[in-house]
Amino acid sequence: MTDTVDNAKNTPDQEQPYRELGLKDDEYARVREILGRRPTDAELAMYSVMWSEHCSYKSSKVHWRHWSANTTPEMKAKMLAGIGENAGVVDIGDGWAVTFKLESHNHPSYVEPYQGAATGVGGIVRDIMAMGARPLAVMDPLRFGAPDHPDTKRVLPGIVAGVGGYGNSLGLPNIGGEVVFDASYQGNPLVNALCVGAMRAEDLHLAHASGTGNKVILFGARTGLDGIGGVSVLASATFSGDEGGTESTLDPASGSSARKKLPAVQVGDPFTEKVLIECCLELFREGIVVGIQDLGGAGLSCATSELASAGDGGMRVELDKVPLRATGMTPAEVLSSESQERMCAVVKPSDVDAFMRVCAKWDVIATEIGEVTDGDHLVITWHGETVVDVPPRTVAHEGPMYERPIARPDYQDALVANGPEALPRPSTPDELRALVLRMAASPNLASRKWVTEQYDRYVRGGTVLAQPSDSGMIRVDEQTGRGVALATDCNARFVKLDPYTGTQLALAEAYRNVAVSGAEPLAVTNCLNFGSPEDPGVMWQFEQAVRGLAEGCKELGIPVTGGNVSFYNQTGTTAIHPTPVVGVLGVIDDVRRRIPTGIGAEAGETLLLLGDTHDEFGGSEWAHEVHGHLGGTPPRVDLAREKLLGQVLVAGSRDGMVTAAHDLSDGGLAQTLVETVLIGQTGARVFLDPDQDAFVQLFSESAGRVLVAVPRSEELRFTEMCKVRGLPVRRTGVVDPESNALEIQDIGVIPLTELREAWEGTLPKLFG
Amino acid sequence: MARVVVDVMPKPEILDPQGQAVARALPRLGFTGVSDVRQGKHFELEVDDSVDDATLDKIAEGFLSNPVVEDFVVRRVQS
Amino acid sequence: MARVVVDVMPKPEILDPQGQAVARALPRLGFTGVSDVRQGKHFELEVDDSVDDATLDKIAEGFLSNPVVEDFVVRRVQS
Amino acid sequence: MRVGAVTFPGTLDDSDTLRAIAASGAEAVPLWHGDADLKQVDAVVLPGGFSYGDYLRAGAIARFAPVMGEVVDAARKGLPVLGICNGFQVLCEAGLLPGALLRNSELHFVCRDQWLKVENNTTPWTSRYDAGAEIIIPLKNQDGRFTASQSTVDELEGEGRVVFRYVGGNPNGSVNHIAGISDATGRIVGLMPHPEHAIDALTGPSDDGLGMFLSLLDQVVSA
Ligand SMILES: Nc1ncnc2c1ncn2[C@@H]1O[C@H](COP(=O)(O)OP(=O)(O)O)[C@@H](O)[C@H]1O
Ligand SMILES: [Mg+2]
Repeated sequence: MTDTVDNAKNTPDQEQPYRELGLKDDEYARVREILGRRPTDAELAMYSVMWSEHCSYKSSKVHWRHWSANTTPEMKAKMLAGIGENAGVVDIGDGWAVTFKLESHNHPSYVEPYQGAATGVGGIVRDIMAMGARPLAVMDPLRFGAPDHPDTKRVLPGIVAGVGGYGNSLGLPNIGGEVVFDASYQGNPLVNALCVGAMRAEDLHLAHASGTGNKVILFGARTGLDGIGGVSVLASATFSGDEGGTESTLDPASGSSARKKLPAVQVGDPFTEKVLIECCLELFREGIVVGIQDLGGAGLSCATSELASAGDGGMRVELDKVPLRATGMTPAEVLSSESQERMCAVVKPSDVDAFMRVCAKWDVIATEIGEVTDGDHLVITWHGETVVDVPPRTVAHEGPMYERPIARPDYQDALVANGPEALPRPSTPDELRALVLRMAASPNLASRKWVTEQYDRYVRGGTVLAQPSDSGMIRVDEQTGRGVALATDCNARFVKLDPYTGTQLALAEAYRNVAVSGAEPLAVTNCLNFGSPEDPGVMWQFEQAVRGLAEGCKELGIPVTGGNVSFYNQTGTTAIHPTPVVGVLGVIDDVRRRIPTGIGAEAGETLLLLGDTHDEFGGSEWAHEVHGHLGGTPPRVDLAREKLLGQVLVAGSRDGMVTAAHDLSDGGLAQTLVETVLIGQTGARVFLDPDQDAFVQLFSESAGRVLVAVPRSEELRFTEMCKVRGLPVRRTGVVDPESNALEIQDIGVIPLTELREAWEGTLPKLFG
Repeated sequence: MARVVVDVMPKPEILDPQGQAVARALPRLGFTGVSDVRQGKHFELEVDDSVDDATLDKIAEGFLSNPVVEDFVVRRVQS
Repeated sequence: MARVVVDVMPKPEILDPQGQAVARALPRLGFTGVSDVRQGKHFELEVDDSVDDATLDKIAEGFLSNPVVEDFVVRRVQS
Repeated sequence: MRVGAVTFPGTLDDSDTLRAIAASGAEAVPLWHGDADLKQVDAVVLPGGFSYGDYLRAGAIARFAPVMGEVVDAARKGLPVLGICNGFQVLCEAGLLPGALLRNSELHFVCRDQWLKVENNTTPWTSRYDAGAEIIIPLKNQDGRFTASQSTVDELEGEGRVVFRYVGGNPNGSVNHIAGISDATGRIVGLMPHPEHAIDALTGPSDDGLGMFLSLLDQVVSA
């Protein structure tokens, strides 16, 4: 029997399985207080899923004050939409608005790597569509356990195939990402996905359902039982890697044990999403969409309550009209289903026919399921009986908020005290030469080609830079050549050693990666992957990270436009390294002026090293790879220096003074040189500074450094510009195509073939 | 030697976009009367007589299928 | 209503890298005694009783399989 | 001259193909899978992508689209047709080209800049290339392994109908490194790599792909 509102009124004392659904005693009491009665099964399903950590941000929200406190009016001015929308939107000029966002799909990807990663991509793409934008490209920052661990061999190929399988079928180029290995992600890989889209600024469609009498239309795939309870897995406090596959919802409504065995996985159908994209874009062009919302985590519970509360507040939905794929689904199941490839739109009655025609053209199922009302309640009926009657804001926005206890972990002092100073260092030329090769072949620094070859980077014809460049760059306007560049970064070891500085280093690196392409950094998104918020040590890391990022952005003058939080990334009680992935978006007014990462075949060009090198090895790739060591303090961060570097590079690109640029990060100068010569397929001769230790020069990971190639004719002008602006610059080598080798003076010559074998051999050997 | 067949199918409650694509195409090709299609994988293994049913089940469950989203059936067809 | 099964397999002379990948992986997972694996597709159709065998053959041959590289078998499993 | 590019549900490279056609100087005409109408074009391109998700077999469902009836009729009467990637698969499924394209031997999607040798420069799609020219254009697919019976392969080789061949390694296990073939008249050509992604070195590895669209112009002028 269906649990109706009348029934709930008549049976106030009926026991409800709210704890199994993840609600705490006081949260359940609060729901009863809001409603003035017990919730129906369907209402309970809605509140529990919408008040989950994943949907309500209940542990993280209190820290958002750092964003607002650090966003100046100047930074705000560039934002057309910010935190709180489906995705942030920035004005990039020429009448173009660009929207971008990062999101996590970590736990589902552990349970079912292919589908978890695939639906992660699908979800973030729909977020971008919900802004009214055409999706342009995707990126995929990934993190895995130890490279040789059997579980990594299980999850990595599936995740990569899933990202590719979905994104490639959608026709969205993959323009970058990350692949990082660290034992801390064993049993808890991180799958973050970014999508960027563009629209004319005047076409910005925000999700809202205003206008009494307007129709609510659900379109896209049918609703089925798959993924029910997916949201509780996403953010479940009790997630256990070992039994993740059988985790499922305890559905209050069905009470049937058969339902309890449903896998909490969603299966993606990229073909349906592809036609859904084209259908949405045609609907936007026709101007017949008042409001639009994607269906992601929490499915219709989320879409209806968010649409209604963002509008005037009233909405009536006939839930039995939802096209179903399974038989015998209950209202609670229909509301919490996470079936993929669905969208919900609000449409004027006079436009409904036109809306349906567009959907029919694309063979997209579309169904009118309700309308906007002038009340302030969301009322949902099931075959004529009312099963939900709630103030929508209390579902969507007025969930619980916690000020979780914060404490610097006890181990932190010991971690910081255990610096890398005592680790044995190589000193002879032979040792250093061998180390260059060993580091180039190390799993974290080796070529990502085995992964990125599985991704289409060409589709849509607008990709100007993609892997293995420092940033991905997409042309937005074919006439003017205006485009955007994007990079995502995070060295979680740095964050572990010092969450505040480490997060600023992630920001600095992403900023630098965008700047070296010649684009001007403009805005920031993030995906904050952490352990359990109920662990005060984790919350300390979290708070430090948010504050570090917010204050760093203020110093750089670029706003945080949105992001995502993923908590409970841990195996047992062991949390992952705190991993706040930072994405930076930059704008370039003509993509023809992009700066490539690899050096060209122009003999005699000069290699210049910009920035200062210090003896900084805490959290470095060398300490990790060679000594399995993590301790000390991360490199210093100097955001004023990063900004200066950015200005110099943008100026260098404008004036055509720079022919290649590659930043220094993981693995230091040695790795930057390796990549510069291999990507450019051109040899170089390098001379180190005789006054500084060769090992430090080659492998330190000091921030704020970039290697650039300049034509000899521009060398003086460029060097002068750096000097005038106070940026240290050192002549450090020449391009030498004849040699077909990387020669580091006083250390040795490494033929490009030998170097390439080392760099490109590793991932195929591990996963091929 | 025995020929063993393993059929792997998406679980009934799991979305099967492949089967749906076929089902939707059939009427357009003029074939009516097919109300549902599901698409899975079909494996044919040549197996030593020493391999027992428990081992075959393990192969099918742990390797040929993905128990999170798929069911399987093992059949010996000849020996 | 009848349940009809169609199995589609790569022709014997056609290279089947998917089957081979499975065959090569099995010994590494500790399963010995499987000498050959071929992988194909398995379709399950819910079919109206009005649909005759000739029509089913047409669906299988003209649509579910590609006769250039694949063979097929149609079976009615229940009615 | 008017050159059409067909959009099937799930086609991805239609806009790139239209851009490439326009870049060659021809008029680019979008064609819709559901319309049995070729809009008086002088040639047709079937672009790449995943029509109907490629869920059954690459190209298997698209070949039954209403527009394909027109394409098949017109092609039999001599209309030049180029199938790129998924379009090549559709042409094979439709029987306009022999053979089939199967899962890559490495079993996963491959996207790379691929060197090709132009083996036949007498087709309407290749006349701008020198015989034996080597060009680099993107390859990106999951099902690109060209397969055909030995007699078919012998026939293709013997009649000069292997139009493009992979050089510098076989990316997908294709028989005889075959990347593209033609029908007996040479007017219908299919290839796996994507010339439409190589029309400008800014967004592709080269502009070597433009030659295929430019070749067509010569064809009609001389016809
Ligand atoms: N999962 C991935 N998907 C797409 N591109 C990737 C992925 N992982 C790495 N890449 C690309 O490989 C290149 C090298 O990555 P990385 O070393 O992390 O760059 P950086 O050090 O400049 O941040 C970059 O172009 C990056 O975008
Ligand atoms: Mg970089």
